[in-house]
Amino acid sequence: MDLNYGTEMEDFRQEVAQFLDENWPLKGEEKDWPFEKAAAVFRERAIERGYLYRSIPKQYGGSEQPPDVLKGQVIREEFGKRWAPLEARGIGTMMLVPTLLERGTEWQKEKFVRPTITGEITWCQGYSEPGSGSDLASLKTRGELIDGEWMINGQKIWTSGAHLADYMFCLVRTEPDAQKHAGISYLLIDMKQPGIDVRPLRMMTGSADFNEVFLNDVRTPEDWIVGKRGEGWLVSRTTLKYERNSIGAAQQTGASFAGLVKLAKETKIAGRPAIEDETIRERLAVLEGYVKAHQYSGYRQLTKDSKREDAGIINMMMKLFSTEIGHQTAKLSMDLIGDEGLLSAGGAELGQRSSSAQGWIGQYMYSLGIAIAGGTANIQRNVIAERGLGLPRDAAADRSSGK
Amino acid sequence: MDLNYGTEMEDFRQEVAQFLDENWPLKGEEKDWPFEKAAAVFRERAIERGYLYRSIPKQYGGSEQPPDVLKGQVIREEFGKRWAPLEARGIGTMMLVPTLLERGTEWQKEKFVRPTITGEITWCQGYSEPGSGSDLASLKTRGELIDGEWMINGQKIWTSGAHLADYMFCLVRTEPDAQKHAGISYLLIDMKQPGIDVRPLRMMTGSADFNEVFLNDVRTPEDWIVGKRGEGWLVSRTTLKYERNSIGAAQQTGASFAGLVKLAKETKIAGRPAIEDETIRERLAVLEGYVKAHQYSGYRQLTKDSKREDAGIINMMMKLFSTEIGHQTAKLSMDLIGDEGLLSAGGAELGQRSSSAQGWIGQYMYSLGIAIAGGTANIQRNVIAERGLGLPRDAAADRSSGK
Amino acid sequence: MNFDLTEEQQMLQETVGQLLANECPVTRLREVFDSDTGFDEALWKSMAELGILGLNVPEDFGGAGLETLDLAVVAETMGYHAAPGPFLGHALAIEAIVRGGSDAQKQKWLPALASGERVGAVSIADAEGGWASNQWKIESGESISGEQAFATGGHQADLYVVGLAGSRLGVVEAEASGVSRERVDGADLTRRLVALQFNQTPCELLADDPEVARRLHDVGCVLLAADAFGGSARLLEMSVEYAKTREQFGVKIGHFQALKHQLSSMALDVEPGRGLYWYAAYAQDHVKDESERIAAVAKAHITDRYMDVARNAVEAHGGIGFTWECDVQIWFKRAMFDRAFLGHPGEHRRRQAEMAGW
Amino acid sequence: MNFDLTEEQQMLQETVGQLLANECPVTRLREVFDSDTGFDEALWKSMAELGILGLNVPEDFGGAGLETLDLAVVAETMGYHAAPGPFLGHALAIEAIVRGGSDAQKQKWLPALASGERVGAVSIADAEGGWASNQWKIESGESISGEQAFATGGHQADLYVVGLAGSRLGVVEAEASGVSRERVDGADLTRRLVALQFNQTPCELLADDPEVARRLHDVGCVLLAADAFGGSARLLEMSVEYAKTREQFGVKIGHFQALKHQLSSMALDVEPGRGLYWYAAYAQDHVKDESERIAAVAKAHITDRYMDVARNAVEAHGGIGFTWECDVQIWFKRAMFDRAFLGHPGEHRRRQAEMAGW
Repeated sequence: MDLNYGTEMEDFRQEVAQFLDENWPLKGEEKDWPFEKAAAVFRERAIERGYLYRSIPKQYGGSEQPPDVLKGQVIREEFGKRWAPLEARGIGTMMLVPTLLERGTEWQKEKFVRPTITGEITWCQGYSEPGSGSDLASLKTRGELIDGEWMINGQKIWTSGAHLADYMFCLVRTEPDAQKHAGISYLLIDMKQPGIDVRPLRMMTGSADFNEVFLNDVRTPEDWIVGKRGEGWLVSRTTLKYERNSIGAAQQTGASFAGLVKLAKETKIAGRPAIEDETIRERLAVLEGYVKAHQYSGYRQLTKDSKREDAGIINMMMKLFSTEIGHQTAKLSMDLIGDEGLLSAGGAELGQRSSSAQGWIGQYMYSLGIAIAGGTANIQRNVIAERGLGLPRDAAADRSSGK
Repeated sequence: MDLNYGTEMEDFRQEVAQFLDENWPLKGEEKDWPFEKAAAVFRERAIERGYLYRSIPKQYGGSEQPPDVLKGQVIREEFGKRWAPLEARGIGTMMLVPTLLERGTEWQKEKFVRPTITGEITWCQGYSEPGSGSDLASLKTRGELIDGEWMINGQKIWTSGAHLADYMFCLVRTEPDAQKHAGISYLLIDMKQPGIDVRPLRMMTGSADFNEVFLNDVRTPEDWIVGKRGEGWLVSRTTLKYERNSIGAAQQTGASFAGLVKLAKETKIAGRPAIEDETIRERLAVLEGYVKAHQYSGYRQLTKDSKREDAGIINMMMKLFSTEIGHQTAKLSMDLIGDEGLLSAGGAELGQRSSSAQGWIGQYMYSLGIAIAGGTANIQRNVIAERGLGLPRDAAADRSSGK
Repeated sequence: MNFDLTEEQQMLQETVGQLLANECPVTRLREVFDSDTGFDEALWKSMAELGILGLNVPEDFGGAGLETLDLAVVAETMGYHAAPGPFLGHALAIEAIVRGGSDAQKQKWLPALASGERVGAVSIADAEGGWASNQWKIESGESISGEQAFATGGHQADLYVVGLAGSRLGVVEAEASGVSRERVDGADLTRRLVALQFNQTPCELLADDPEVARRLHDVGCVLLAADAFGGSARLLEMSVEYAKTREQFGVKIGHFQALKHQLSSMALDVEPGRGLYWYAAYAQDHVKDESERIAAVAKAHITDRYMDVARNAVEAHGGIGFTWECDVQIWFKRAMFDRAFLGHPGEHRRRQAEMAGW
Repeated sequence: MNFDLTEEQQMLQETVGQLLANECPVTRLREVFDSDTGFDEALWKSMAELGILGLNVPEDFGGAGLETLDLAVVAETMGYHAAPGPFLGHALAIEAIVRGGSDAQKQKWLPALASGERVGAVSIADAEGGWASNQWKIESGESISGEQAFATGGHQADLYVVGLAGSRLGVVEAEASGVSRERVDGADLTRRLVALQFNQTPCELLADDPEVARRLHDVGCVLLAADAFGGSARLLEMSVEYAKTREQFGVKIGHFQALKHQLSSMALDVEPGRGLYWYAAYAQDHVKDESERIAAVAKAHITDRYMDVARNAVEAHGGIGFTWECDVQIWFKRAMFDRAFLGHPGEHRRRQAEMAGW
């Protein structure tokens, strides 16, 4: 175990710092460019230097560096200090790109990876349907191959960013006669075409973070398929793994906990700062135990990943663990805001934090929403039990997978 | 709703008090009788007056009074004040007697009910077997009818009081060819015979509250069967209902909570009485919410019972609810005793309370044991979901019941 | 001893339930929920006709002269149906006037409140925080000035029972000079709140007796507990119903044991609260020694359980439970209201501990 | 950054695990558990031969000169196997002498401790309660008198590191005059405790530096956390194994989703503790600023989880889990020990809050 940055790393840090001094914010006539444009240019330069998209091959726009968790950390720290643009965090970068790199054809990688990671094009995900939440195998949206084009009809739900996205990667039933899982393909679709109807889906917080997408005779070329026909289920599972890791990031729980401590210092209980209340202190301390355990589990996971070793069962539990910490954080925040718990959730978009009471109310509600996105808690518990602990598979799940 | 005792009840209370003044403790030459003998005589007199065994017909030794929850309460209060013997609380009175009254033959009632309720004879219960805890239908102890006698071979477990009992009521597989549930009969067995081997089963607390009973060519007359051959499963379910109610009694949780408050007053945290610690106060208050809810649910249940109406789903949850309160009580007690949590469980027999740290440690361990006796928590949750909420039955349970 | 509702109480509950089922089914409820005022005038009139609005008004003043338990069983039903409108504050305003009003004051206000012609409300949340009567800061007098945070009744209230310094209560007409009210951006759109400002506003003081304020507070706690019980029972029903109809992996999700046990836990959070709120309500009129403390216990315990049940109901409904379109959100926000209004559970548990002499 | 055990540490863990699996399988463990002394001399000797008993003794004095993390990974393995004997107190006594002993003192005691020839122990629980060094009451000096409650090592200990007033530590030989020890009726029979009485007992004081006492306490917290992690991992394994073999209703109980989810929850209580105890151990030697606080966090959090896991393991085993014959009880009682020794979680959480400046 070694948590120190050695001198080599300090040299690297200097190098990154110097690059940033020279390149962000942009200088000269580029100085007044709008943020999006500036960020795109800056990212190109950072990629050239090997600072961003380090795991993506050069030919597709990445910087193709050997894995180095420590360098990654130094980059994030230095970029963070100066508010310099990091990698685009959209669902395209986080979920589609890894999938394409692993499963896509050559032309697909060349066409889609670079503009996705530069943020030039954006994606939305079309997995869930109203009738199939956790049970993707039962999805009903159909695709037929007609005259060298896929013709797609059906409905998707929980599609965040669908109203802005250029493309959708989605699961479609293309082999109606095959067994449930075996009949699904993974298709890419251009969202800017007739037949696509995006309707916002309003959440209990009042904001519309997701959409329903209706697909009516939507077309996409025959070769916009990732993997073979009927392999979509497998292809999508590569991606789900990435989603789990990204949502479960230990950093978020740490930041959220720090916010909670701040809230406890700012609010009062029975006339005294809440942070002085023994009950609150104890609850914070209990919660911090989980937060720390989460944080160091994240360290372990990163180290294992960087060594290309398997961290084991912890990989299956990080998301559920952070969901539960999120529940507890949200619950405690509601006790801290007291009377203001009467208010509505104000201005809390997903991922955005606010120290105001209404922001916490939003978080409180979102702590439920997050438990649901990307596989419910119960499914994750099944996975831990069956794949992690080796308990026998679920009878019902067996049935659906045709065993 | 009326929680007052009216004047009629106050008159009744006077009457009971006067009876007790005259009859307990015994007077004259009876004064020096040993407790057991004195209690037996006293109980007879109390039965004559209609104060004990009020729901049992006179012909079997009860006092056959119309149900009156209020009178029952007054009797318990007045007897309690003077430490006068109440109804014998053995498993015979609580489980066998109701079963016999509902399902027994005339001679069985006449032979067994009276001596059981006077405490002249004692019983143990032979349901569980090592291979079948919650799943009684899978039991293996066999009974064969040979020359007008049942010949019984097998093993029972969790048999409390087996080393003292005169008789056992037990479930035995008598119809080996029948479906699982249908092959079981409910037999009564004389424990004082060769072939019965009682071995104490030591608990994690160190004390032996239960036994294993080995049955080797044990005999019982043909007509010592309650209900018909193969009906034993049904017969035993009458009894299980009684067990649930008796274990779940709200009084116990109330008494236990009071003990906990006392403990919190007597122990110190960081140099101050624990009861002054805000964290402890909050935890006690939370727990008291459950205890009060339990208490008033008990009132409701008793009222419904006395009106012979069905209290509904609450009947299925009282035991689980009290188990969970017991867990919380035990857990809090462990935080109150602090360093003494290093000690062993001392002298805590089932149901016996002690205010010493070691007594609480015993309670802590027993709070686990109680969750298990008479149907595990998970089985109870199934019952609430399926019978209480009307959710579909369990696939596995269906299988075992032959559906 | 008879620990059960009377036949009259059971009938009362059924009648109110029938009214709400007929006149405010969920389709209608959603309209009111999304409306500007959160008020359904027709429903209010029907309640008035049924006599619900004057349940706790003495018969001499046009009401039914019933007790807190009667009020509470109605509140349970309101909670079950998430009935929109100013019922809670109305009932509490009446309670205060009945206990603290002079004969003239009673005559002036109670008949119009009992008939539902005028809507009563309470304003007892100090602007700087605090629901307890010793935290009220507006100086009492025939003319008052100051701010309060969470008054009930939205923009429908005609008169307010206002908490004043010294644990005093006064009645202020909504139309009186110097009253201004501002909408509060509340979560629960079935029970709208406003913030009030008084500027030399005429005020009629009620009796100088702290017991009146205490009673108002305790009955409020009981009614919130009753509402919470009813609401949580409804959420449980909705979740069970969903589990019986929704399919995943080719079977009804109610077949999954994990969900069954979650629903059992919800039931365990709901059902035992019934006796607790009954007793807390009963104690207000019959067990003086315990009334204040048991009201605190019931409010803390049952509203906490409601919130837990609401969270679990969202989870039991899967993703859809988190949407505005799913009815769960309406009750979820009522749970937030019941839990926070009159102070959150932690505060009541502190009082609970103090009153026990711990 | 490399947040993982080194190959040497992994090998150390495997070697110790192998030793315990061979020389103290559960059959043997039960004998020791039920024995009068709770001490297995052969096992102690084997540990000594392996060099485990002097892991934290500097090489100059016959030990391996390793760090707290090395000690902790061994403690994890001991916890996993519920290894009986005085290892914990022995390691802590060494830690104190290494940090606070003069050269002469080190020379006098460390080689014999490192070789296992003598058994070290700690006595730092004040008879009136309190593990923190500012709660120690026995007046320090070359001769000491007074009582202490929970000294480690049972009747095997040869010398005690004793906590004295003023956060001072001293070394007392078990054979010295005026020492009397009385068996404590402890729950955990794998680690026996005694109560000590000193009556003008000769005592060699260690350095007058409160950091020595702090270090002893913090390393103790870390080792208890590591033991708790290992023990809870074992209980999880036992419960999973039981679920895979036990049948009810005609199927292996591991098929029941409710039990699966309970076992998942246990796993969630266990696994994330690994990184936490690693970091807490690592911090003792490398992150001075955080070492005290993170030791408190790890001790409070992981021993609490251990106790939860132990309770759930009993439940997962059904009725049999509650018997003496079932192995679960051995770990259950170790969980009680780990949680209570050096102060229960509430105390450490109070320190955790204070040190954070909350």
